[in-house]
Amino acid sequence: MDILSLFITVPVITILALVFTRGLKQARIVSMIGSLVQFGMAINLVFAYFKERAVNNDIMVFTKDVVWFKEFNIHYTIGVDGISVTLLLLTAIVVLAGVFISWKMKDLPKEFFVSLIVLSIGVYGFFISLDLFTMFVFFEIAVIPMYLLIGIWGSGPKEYSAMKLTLMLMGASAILLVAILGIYFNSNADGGALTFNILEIAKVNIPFEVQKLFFPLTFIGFAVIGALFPFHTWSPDGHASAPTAVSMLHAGVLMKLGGYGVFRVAMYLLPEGAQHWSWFFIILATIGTIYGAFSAIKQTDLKYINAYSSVSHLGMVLFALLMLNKTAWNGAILQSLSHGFMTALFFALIGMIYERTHTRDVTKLGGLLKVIPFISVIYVIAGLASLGLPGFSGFVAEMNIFVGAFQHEDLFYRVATIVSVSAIVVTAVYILRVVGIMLMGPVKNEGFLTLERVTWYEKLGILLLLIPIVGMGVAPLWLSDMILDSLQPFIQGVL
Amino acid sequence: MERIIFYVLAVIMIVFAIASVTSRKMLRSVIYLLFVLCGIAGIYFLIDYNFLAAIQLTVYAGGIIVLIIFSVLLVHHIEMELEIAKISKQILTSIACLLGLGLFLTTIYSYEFKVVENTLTTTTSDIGAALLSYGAGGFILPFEVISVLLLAAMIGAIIIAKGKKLTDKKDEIV
Amino acid sequence: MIPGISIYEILTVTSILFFIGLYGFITRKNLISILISIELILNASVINFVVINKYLYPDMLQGVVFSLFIIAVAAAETALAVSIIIGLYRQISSVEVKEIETMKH
Amino acid sequence: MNFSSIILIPLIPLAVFLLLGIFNKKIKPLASGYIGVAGLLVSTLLSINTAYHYFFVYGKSDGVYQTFVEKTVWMNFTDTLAIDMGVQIDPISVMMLIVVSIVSLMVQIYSRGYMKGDDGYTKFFAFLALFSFSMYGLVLATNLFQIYIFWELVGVSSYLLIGYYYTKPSAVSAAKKAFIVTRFADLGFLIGILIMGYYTGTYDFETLNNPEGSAILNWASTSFMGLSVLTWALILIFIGGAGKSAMFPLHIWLPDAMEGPTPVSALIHAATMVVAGIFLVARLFPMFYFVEEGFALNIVAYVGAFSSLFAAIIAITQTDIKRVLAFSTMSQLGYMMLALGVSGYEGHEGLGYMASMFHLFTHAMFKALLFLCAGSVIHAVHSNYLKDMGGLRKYMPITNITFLIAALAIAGVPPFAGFFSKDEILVAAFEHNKLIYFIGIFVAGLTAFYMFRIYFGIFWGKDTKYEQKPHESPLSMTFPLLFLALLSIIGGFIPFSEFVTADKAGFEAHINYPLAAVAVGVGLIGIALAWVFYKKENDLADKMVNFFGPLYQWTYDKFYFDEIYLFITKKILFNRVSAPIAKFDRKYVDGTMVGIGNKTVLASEKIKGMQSGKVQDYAFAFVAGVVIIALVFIYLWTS
Repeated sequence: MDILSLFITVPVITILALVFTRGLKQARIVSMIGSLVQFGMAINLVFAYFKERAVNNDIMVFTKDVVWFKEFNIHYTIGVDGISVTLLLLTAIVVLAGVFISWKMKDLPKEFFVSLIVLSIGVYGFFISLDLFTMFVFFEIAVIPMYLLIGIWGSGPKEYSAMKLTLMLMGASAILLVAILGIYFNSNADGGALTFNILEIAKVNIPFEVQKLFFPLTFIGFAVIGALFPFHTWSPDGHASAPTAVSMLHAGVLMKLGGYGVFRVAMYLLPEGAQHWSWFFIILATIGTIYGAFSAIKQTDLKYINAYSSVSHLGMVLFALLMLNKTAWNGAILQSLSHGFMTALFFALIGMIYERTHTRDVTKLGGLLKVIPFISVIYVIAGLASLGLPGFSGFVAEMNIFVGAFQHEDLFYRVATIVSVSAIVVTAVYILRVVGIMLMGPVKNEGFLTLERVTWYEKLGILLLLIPIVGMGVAPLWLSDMILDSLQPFIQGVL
Repeated sequence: MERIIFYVLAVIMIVFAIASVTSRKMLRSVIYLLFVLCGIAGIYFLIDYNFLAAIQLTVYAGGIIVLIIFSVLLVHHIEMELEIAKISKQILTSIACLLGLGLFLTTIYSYEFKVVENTLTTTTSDIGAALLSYGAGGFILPFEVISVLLLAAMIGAIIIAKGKKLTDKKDEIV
Repeated sequence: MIPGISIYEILTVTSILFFIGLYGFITRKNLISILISIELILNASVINFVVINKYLYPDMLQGVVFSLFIIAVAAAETALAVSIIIGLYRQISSVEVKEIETMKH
Repeated sequence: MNFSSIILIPLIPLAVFLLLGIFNKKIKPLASGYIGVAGLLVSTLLSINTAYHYFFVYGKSDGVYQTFVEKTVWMNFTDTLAIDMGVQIDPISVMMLIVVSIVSLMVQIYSRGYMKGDDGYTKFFAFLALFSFSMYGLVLATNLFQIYIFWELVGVSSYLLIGYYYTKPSAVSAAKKAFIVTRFADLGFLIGILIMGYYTGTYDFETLNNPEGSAILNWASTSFMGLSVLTWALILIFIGGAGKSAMFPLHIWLPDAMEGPTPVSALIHAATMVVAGIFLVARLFPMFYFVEEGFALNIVAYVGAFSSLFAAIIAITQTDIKRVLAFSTMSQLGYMMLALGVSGYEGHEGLGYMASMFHLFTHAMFKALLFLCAGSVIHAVHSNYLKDMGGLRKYMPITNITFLIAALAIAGVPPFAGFFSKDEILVAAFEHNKLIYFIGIFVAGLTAFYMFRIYFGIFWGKDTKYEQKPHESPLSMTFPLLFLALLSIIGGFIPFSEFVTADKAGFEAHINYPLAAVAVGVGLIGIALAWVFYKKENDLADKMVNFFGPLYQWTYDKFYFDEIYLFITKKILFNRVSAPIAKFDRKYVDGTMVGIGNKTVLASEKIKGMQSGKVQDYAFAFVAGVVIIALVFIYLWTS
């Protein structure tokens, strides 16, 4: 078994083991062990990657290729570069943290953990696959369990939210499938066989007319899950209804599939299309950035605030990807990672607050800093990280995006950049508003005085997410250089 | 002579068939059907399949019609008027049927049938021999299958029609 | 062979009968009426069997034998249909199609 | 040249912060106070050591102070652009090290007494350490991005410290306001950095500031809307500086920031953080001076002058002593800005620059002293308002004396520190721009007046009856007062022009006696007026209030700037922008998506009728279908 396929097999084994468990205690232990192994593997992969990279100069390393459907030339092709390695690490950490946060899952724990891990299989598979079709299959595997997870374990109008989320993502998948087939059927433009293999398609000069047609489809297909304005509306409802761990995984990891897909497929395979269309999508992404931030100001539900904040932050990811240069792309990847950790942390904290106070309405909360100091302090830290304070990952990512975006000569791009930059002020407004209302001020409710302190497993989950945020923020060099190295071949393809 | 008889029979059949599917009285509808069936038996006589005609009369006119009449009497009041479909639906259906008929007829008339002139008479014994032989042109196997089928249908009909006691009704609905 | 009558005329008549039956099948709203329409359709086709046998292949018996089978099956079918109708009537006191629709839920 | 000791200067407070922050609950309050002070003491000694060695041992070569840089790459942007982390040693950074160290140390010592018994004692010292770390990082920064990073960090420390009493809603909103207003300014700063980085290809101060460097020489190569892009960048960077230094119209956060504990006000909002804006302009001074013949520098001068006047006028009417001091700070910051704005570059031309730095230095001392004294008073009477004070000289002799020294210093009375620095500012202004000079001299008078207004109001004036007899503060609080008072007296005699100049060469500065006499005269008039109005209880002040009527009310309400901002944020931004967007999102964007869903359901509801389960309908469809298909086929066949 090669090092990458283990990322699929270990969760599968975990699921099989879960089937034989009884009750919450066994289920969570098994899931924890499974995710821990996964986490260990992800860390090991980082080191293995560096070792391999030293001797191997291919675009992708650890590649493997198995045919699984010969007629259409569909392969199980896998391989990673620095970008996927970091995203795999992100996934492993968020899943592990998610398991800790769901330590007290009361209803149907076994089924819950199974769905959660199925979801993670989809994500892992997506990040390692190099075959468009396999990628698409994993994409679907990641999206479908979402419906169950929200529909069964959610709160509020969960059926509605689950339905909305699934339908919109399915709609996006439909568009995406068309796009993938479009790319597939033009993958023999230079002669040769039709193929789904990304690396091989990248060598082909797909005609401009085709690129022009399929780039928007690919972009939108992926960007819906990356919460592109105006296709973001599934996200607030979905997050609000989802149980904590699912929100974490969803916002933290699943939404990253969008940016990653755009980067790996839309930008890499259809570079001319990207250049042709970038102006249009930059407008959308810029609107999303500002619009999400402004929407967040007026929300009262914590999860809505965070969901809109995700729209804003991920708008920045797409924005950076569309800038088509290395620095901005580096920023986009960093922002994906940073937002993944941050938003997962946010949702974990919101979940904890909700569990204790039974409300997510900020206007009903107040003075939490006094009663649950640990959670509140971490919330402040997460907030500061989210508004791009130096020393945290958000700053590193945003600066890369802005500096990269500013490298564009064109005035239009400059203006878009400046508009996007101004989102950092609005972000500060809504973050500090929440911090001010919810954590500071007098304790609003007598009942809050007896709130339960943070537990060990919650602490563990929080720290797991906090450490990478601080680590990335304090010492970004190795990560950013690793990503920059991996970006080199891609940017050459585009320019 | 035969021509006239045929046309008379044809007219009878068509008229009563139409009456049968449009009549608003159930029982009348069944009786009109009886006429049609008899007309068909007449056709059989005309083309010299006497045995078949007899079967037609006994099984259809004698058996099936009686069966239907019984069921009508069981489930209907004699006076009850039948509900009729919406006019639009009637018209649409007629158009579709007429078009279909036109299609059939054009197909039939555009095809050259290789008619073999003959005056052969098929006797009952011929049919019997065909039914019971197992060589070429023999139908023993289907015959047996049909008989089993009839038996099964009979048993089924009895079981279904027998029904259950009314007290069990609730469970059935559930 | 009916002297003076071509196969076309007979087939025309049976086609007419067939479509009348079809019309009845679609438009009638009562189970028994539908049964009647089905009988019409069946009979129209039986005639075709017989006539084609007689006109085109007089020295064979397949058409006739099949007619016999059809009649037998029709009888069985009618018997079953009637018993179902009666059974239904016991349950819902009606044999109207629209009432039975509820069964599919 | 020993960089490792210099690098330790910021790292020690960071270590203290992490220690106190992470083991918040485990450390006894008393111990945390000692840890904080001890850590900072080490940093201070290292700073003094650095300063001594730099200025007197190795710093000078060929009569010019050299710049020493030690840095390492922190993050790469492109092949050429990167963020470096490092330390830069040159006259202003060393001077700032001294200022930050001394004031921080004094404030920490003072806080041990002032904050005694507070719940968040440990937290307080942790935040102070964080602030010291950030401020050290800021002054030692080698490039624009590093300064921006620490710039944000001091901003957040300021936020945390203003919101220290987080159960008090006014403190929370003040903290929020401070952060958001400065963040807004930082937006300008950041865009400025982006422009600067793109057009000059570097963020390094050394490269940028080199008068013969390509950045300065090629300023005219690209222009935007009639001005050089670099001018735009400098203006935007100045906006960042103006936000931090509370220049008009971004000053509104500073008075509110007084909600924080008084030692914090002394440290952050008087002596160190607020001068970051001045420091930034000084840092980029060659760029400001050379690019587009100092266009941006003129803006700096006028904004500084106006802010100075504006704040001084408001300060006269305020009744909260901390707010008076806050506006006074703003006014003095404006002074420093205008001094930078009227400065030249070489030799004696650079008097304004040197005066600005000098004033920064002396102001840090006496303004910190004023705040600490005010803190001592507040500590004694438990109120911020002048109406609750009076006649305190009997109870608090040390505070009285030290406050008087500080007030004389700020009023520019010789031989106190403020006299020297202020005098040189006025000389520089006089030589370059008469209008600004007159504003400056007028502000000097106002300063003397409002400062003595509160001095007399607190320590003289009416004899207020106190519920609890006020008492002098403990030694931990009076020691910093005395120490800073000493510095306020002797600070002026430092020959600053030898050390800190625009071209780093040093020159001889002389007191310009006629101008000094005018300035001192105006200051004395101000003091005298205050004496007349406030020394004894009388109704002169009330009469004046009535005389000015609405003008007084306007000034008292700070010209309604808070209200304007509130209107813009609450009414326009929140209600006219944000709320509609949120609603638009739910109603239209989401509505469209949901609408598509609903329409699909509706359509299926309609189509559902076709799949009725009615065999007859199916039969009809079947027949019709067969017929149509057949007809189509026949048609195709025949044609």
